[in-house]
Amino acid sequence: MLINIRYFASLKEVLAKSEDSLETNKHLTAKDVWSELNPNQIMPDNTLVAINKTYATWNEELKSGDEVAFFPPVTGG
Amino acid sequence: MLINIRYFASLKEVLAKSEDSLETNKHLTAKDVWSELNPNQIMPDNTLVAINKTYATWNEELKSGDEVAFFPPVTGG
Amino acid sequence: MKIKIVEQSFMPLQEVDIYQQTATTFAGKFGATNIFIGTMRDFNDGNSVKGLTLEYYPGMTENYLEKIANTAMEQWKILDILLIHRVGKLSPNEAIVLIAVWASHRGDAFDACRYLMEDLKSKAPFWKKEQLATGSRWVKTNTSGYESGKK
Amino acid sequence: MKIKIVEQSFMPLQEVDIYQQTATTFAGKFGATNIFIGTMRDFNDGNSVKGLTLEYYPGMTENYLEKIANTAMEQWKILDILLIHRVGKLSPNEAIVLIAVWASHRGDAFDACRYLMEDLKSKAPFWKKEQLATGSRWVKTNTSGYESGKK
Repeated sequence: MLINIRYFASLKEVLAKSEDSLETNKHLTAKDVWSELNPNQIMPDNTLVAINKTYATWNEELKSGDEVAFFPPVTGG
Repeated sequence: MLINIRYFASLKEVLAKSEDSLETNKHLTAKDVWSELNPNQIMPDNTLVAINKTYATWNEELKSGDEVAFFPPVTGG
Repeated sequence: MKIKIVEQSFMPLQEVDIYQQTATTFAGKFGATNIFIGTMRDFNDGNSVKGLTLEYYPGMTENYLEKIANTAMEQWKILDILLIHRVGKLSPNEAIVLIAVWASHRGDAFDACRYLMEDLKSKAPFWKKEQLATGSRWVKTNTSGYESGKK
Repeated sequence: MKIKIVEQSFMPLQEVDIYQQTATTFAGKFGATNIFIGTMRDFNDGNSVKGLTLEYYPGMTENYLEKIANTAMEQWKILDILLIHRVGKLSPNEAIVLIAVWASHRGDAFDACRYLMEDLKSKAPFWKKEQLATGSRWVKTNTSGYESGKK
């Protein structure tokens, strides 16, 4: 299955990429996706995750076609 | 001593006057002033009083030249 | 700080705009503006209201509004306040009151504006008389500010 | 109800004015309008700030703002909401966010506007990067909304 990944704001700069994709047969959570794609980069503690443009939990199991987004605490307004 | 009195809003209409004055030698509070000037009119329970354009208490003793105002609960805004 | 009582119809948003443009002292410093506008509705307590007359106590009313504005300036970290209150004869859809508070941070702006409005409603010497189809009536008391049946 | 994310500078007071004039459904019905405007300051955390870049998550951000606007409509008795948020490159004194809430009564307008603003600040996907004289930095986290040392 194919997972699409997006990074925003400071995470995008730290990782020097705004998108990723992952083709896998494993059952993965968002946390697993990070580890697969960024094995040498510890995820900052306060990182937030969205699945398909909605806030999600770290232990949610991903489905094919899901869009996973990682981003730092929000600072709008 | 001379006390000037003002009435506002519904009180002004009930009493059919917006001003009064009282020349007296007695030591009076605002409550006394009402009784002297409006002996047949019971003061509504929720009436507010100001002395010299500042909220005052009912037992404050008046001085010559004071302006006493009686008015109903405020409804601005 | 500016406090005005006006006898003619006023445009609250334009007043805020003009005041902000002329008050150069806080340009670049304000991050948060909270604005409250009270407008005359065409109904109240189940009746259609045609007009409103607002009476006040010249001298005392201005003093009272200045007092609460000063209290707000002391109590919160705010940069400026604009407060305008209408008196005289009003028609539906006309503005009754405008309170604008400028601050560096939102909490101060929100809290000070709310404080000013609640204090004004409960203690500033203004009185409303409503013109209904069947005659007129003095508004007896201000309410808590919430539509009945909720909260 | 209108929610907009804009890439160009906008005039918040004019937006409110225009929206109110065109939204004829609540004319005569609204007694209370509460408006919050967030504006870019020329300083933050002790540094002079020259510019700001606001990033967002197209799709998710709009959805999120709609969600909280709907929640506010359910939770309070309000008539309408206008919410505009700027993205892209900003200069000091430019508006970042506008929230306007129309209601019959003041409590509902104040509470809903405050709720929307607090929720937007804590959860809507926007990220600020400040341009300082010495380079740029991501804003790490939003604060409680009060100037330090008070309240």
